[in-house]
Amino acid sequence: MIAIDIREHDFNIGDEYAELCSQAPRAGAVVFFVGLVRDLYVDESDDRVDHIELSHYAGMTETLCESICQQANERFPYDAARVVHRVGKLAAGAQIVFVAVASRHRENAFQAAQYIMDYLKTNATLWKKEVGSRGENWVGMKENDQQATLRWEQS
Amino acid sequence: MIAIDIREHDFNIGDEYAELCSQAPRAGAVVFFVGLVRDLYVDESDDRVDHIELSHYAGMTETLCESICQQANERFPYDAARVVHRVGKLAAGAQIVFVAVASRHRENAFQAAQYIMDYLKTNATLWKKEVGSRGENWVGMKENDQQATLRWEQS
Amino acid sequence: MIKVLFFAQLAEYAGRSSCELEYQAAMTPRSMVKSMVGVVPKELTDALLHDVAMVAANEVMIAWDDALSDGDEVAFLPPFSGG
Amino acid sequence: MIKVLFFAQLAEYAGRSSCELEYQAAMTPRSMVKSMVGVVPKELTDALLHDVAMVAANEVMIAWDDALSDGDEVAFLPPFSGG
Repeated sequence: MIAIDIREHDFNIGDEYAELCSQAPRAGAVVFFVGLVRDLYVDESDDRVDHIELSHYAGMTETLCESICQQANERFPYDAARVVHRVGKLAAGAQIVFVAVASRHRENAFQAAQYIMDYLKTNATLWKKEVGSRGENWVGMKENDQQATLRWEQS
Repeated sequence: MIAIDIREHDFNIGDEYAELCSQAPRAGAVVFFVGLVRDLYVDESDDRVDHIELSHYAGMTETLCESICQQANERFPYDAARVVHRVGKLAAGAQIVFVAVASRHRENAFQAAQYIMDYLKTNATLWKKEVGSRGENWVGMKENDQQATLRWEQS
Repeated sequence: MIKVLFFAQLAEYAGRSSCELEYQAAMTPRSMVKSMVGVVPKELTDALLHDVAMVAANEVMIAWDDALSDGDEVAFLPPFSGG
Repeated sequence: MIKVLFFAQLAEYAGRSSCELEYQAAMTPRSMVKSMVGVVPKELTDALLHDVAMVAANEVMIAWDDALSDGDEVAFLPPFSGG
């Protein structure tokens, strides 16, 4: 059971957890990831990010996220997965993304959640612009995100 | 910032998440693990577990969990970690354990949360008795849990 | 007709997020962009021809020299940065 | 005096979760258990002498042949199964 939701409004962790569990009554392990807007630039200097603007290719993003979740399920079988990714203007500190996996065993839940997050960064039609003390800058793909994905392809 | 809570009463995921985030205002990544009481025995036969009874060595358990979290922080630096482990009688489907890590970067959050869970299984003074269609049985340490811990020592 | 979509910085360079082009025989994403040179802002064609954008046709990733069909929705995608 | 704690199946074998023993010179966890043979339920001493229980003194793990001190709290710990 895979559920993908790309949307503007915020998500509530308790509600998302309850929804995931209702889809996976036999699960023994749930792993979640929540990504938040950091107020730091990637070099962690004194400059500050005020907010980000996330845009995406509606339709294709959902298809790609679903496909990433299916690939994760083939390698690390799980009972249910849920991805919520926000788009639009998000202030520093706001929640951006929620990825959760419920599985019989914890190893698969951890691996599948990490796999989904890694591919979501490198293979989904989402784009982030940082707005802050350095002006407006589109964020490029990060090299360590590409390496994180490569790791799954080599293992 | 490490917080350990070994207790009988249930935990609320939304509240625990909020508490963790309040301890880690600069975090960009939060990973949680929730363990649930499965109604299956380890061999996944048709027999059913009705409930478990968890006992522990009060005082020593907290010290060991704190030490595990510190070791995780040395290998995978994070901003805050939180462990809640229930004891007493827990019905099938109930929440047993909550482990959450907030970090600047997602890789450390995933690794630290998994490290803490793996060691919590093998190195903390907690004991589980399964009560169900096979009577009452104390659960021994599982071989794959020991291997999960060994993996960290070899890497 | 081909519907063309631009995202992120490409949409800013283009000054719009989509446009429509007449379909031409043997059209590919690369030939389409070359035909835009001088017609659309230079930043856009420069970014498309020299940067690392990817291309999708009808929401499926394709190569820059794959043939397009009349009616395709072609999207130019800068490197992703979600999550 | 030595305070002795039993956990999980060991507490069930002992029929209690703790007891107190007179401290003896050069006492170790192993010598303590040997001195219990015939006094406490056989299941308990069998499990302690032949199984894989670990020992803590004052909440710190020690070896079966480490020396104990008067006043120690000694805990016998079956293999853990939390989480």
